[in-house]
Amino acid sequence: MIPLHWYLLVAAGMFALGVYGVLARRNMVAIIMSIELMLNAVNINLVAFWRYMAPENLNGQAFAIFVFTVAAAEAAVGLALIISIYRARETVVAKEIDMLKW
Amino acid sequence: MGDIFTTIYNFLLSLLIGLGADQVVADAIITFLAAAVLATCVLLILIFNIWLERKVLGRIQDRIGPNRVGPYGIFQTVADLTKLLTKEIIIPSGADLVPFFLAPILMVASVILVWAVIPFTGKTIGTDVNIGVLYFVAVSSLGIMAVLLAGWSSNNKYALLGAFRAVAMLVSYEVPMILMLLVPVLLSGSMRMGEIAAAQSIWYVFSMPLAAFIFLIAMTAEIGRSPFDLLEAESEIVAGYQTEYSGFAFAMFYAAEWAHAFTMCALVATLFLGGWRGPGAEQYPTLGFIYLAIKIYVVYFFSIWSRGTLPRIRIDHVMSFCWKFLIPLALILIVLTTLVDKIAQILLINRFPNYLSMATPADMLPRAGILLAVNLVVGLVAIGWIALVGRRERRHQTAAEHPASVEAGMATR
Amino acid sequence: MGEWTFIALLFVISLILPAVPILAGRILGPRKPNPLKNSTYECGVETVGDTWVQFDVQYYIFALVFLVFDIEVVFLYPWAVAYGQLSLFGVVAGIVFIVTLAEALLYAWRKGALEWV
Amino acid sequence: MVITPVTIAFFIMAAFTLGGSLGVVTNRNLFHAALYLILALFGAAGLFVLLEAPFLAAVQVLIYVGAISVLIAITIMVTRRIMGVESANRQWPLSALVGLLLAATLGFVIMDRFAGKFPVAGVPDDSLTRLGMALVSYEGMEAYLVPFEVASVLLLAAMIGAIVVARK
Repeated sequence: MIPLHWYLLVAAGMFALGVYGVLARRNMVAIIMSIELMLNAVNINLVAFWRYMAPENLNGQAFAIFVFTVAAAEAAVGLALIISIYRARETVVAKEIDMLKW
Repeated sequence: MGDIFTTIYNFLLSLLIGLGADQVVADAIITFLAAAVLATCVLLILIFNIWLERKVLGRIQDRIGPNRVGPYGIFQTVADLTKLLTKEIIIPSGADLVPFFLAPILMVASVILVWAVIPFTGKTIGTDVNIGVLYFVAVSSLGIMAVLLAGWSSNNKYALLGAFRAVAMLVSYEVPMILMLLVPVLLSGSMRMGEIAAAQSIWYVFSMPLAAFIFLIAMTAEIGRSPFDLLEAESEIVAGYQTEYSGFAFAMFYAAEWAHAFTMCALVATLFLGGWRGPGAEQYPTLGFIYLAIKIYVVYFFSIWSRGTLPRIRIDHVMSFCWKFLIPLALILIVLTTLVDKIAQILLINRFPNYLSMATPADMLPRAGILLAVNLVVGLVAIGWIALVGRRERRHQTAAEHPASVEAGMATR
Repeated sequence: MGEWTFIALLFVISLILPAVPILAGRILGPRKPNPLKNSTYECGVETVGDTWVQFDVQYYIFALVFLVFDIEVVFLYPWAVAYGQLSLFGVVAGIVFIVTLAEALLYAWRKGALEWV
Repeated sequence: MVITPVTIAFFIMAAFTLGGSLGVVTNRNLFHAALYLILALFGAAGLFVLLEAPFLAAVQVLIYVGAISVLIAITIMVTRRIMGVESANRQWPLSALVGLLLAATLGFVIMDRFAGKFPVAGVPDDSLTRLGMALVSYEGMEAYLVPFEVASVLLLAAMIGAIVVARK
């Protein structure tokens, strides 16, 4: 069997990489992808804790499904915003969209 | 009474243990062999299927079909394969190599993987995972991925356009398909393919004919056959996402397409036509395998028939047919079925204590009757609705094109 | 877990199986590339412009509606599995869920977002 | 440590997940980054299978590989002029430092508190049925009726919002 901390370490690594991506990438699509990574790392944690701490309880799985839902909604709206901004300003570089209104 | 697969398994197991392997290793070897044989068979049967399809298509179109290579032209596919093997695999300039070759491979893999959950007999199934139906949906999304990869890595406008068009159509028709996959799950209370097949004392096509029909339409679109063969509408987008593929890389797309069609027919046979079930299949499981094969080929024949008969539909019609007709219809069907069935269950459970039981046809009869009634009502209303909408649209079109004819009373009817 | 061994093995095999003939085709087949042959196909004329033609947002809308229905189905499958044991209230709760998302479809329809351009 | 098929599978999936994540945040070609994202999410699905949550694994593949990656691909297409732009901004060394510090902190906490824990019990067979029941029940320990209906409203809102924003 695999000990719990292996899963947690993988999830932590994925989360840290996601944080780096959000901070370091210029392209907004790449930033959204990094956010997806972070949400997924959280999901791995949820499921790992569910399996190792309380498998007879459903809450871990149910929470994971709701995280999926929120992640999907976030991606849908976020990407739509990117498309909208691209059409208005011809750019997808996060740094160039800093005027709060146009 | 074991079936033929169990017999083979036991024979191999005793053989391997006789050779000195221990139980775990022998099991692992047999699992590997089974997977290899299954995957190979899925591809090998194509040689027959392609010949069959060309022969039937030929007859439908008043031709003879392949008749040169071997008796009745049965080795035509082998000859074609040999030819393709000697062709150059051209890599277009600017292509993205890894995705370019990953695409056909993934395409084939996404089809072969589905066969892991198809029950061949009452006892033999690759693996009866508890999420069987959802597994199929997940695996088929790999196919969509492959289309995107192919279109993107080819560095060709037509490939890219064709890929995105294909993806838009595939994802659209995936919605009614997964909604209708819900029906066998609802009725059998399980996502295991084995249990779904076993639960069909009365085939679901009889209790839910409309659901089976919607699934059949969505399936035809998913495998890209006419009337939904826009994925390869030569006149519009050259060869779609396959434009830049040649030689065996192309052959793999070709094989995947055919295997996909066959696999979907197997799925229809399992989910709606009772799979391996038939008279005597419980006692003699090997018989179940034969029943399954017959059912698959019946569905396959219908698929070929529609391909040989129906003309291609325009892309905007294809999309609005899906979103404005099939999906609302599927949603209404699910809502009404679940509601009526649950109310009937509450009202009738005293008179028919076996209302939910699936053991014998007699047990299933009251429920199947109610579901059939719901299906027929919904189906008739849907036909009336689409006829009405179609007539109104035709009148609009005629009015726009020939304003005078409307006044003269010459509009459509 | 044991049931997934088969799927893992099948996955590996189903990747190898098509990869081998493609590789064989690369090795056995002729290989005489020239710039004209390798240029991208455009009905016989020379390639014009960039491959990355501008795409319409319509594709995005279809994928978006698909995503929403995908998630709906994720919720509906456990509900369907439990359907036999549910009370009428449970069934109605599921139907309310479906109807809410049908509203989403209706909205897209009324806004003309489902029209192919 | 004993090497068993399960640990080998874990290492392969973990390699997919972490390697894919690294590709997402470092690759200059956005299309390749998206492919790495799919690889990472596929690896996570494999981890879910190893954690005996095959339902979540299927959902992961279905939603991410089947739908979100298509959305991302289309967005990249629509905003295509950015292909080949440098990927990192000027604060990337600082970001890397933050990421490393975060990883180190998390790793320390994990090794301190959760090292070497093993499952206390098996997964019940009927967990899917119970999940379905829980989604529509409003009392007891496992009552997710309100989140379930709110999820549908969230999806409705997200879709309307996205359509309005994207079509403007």
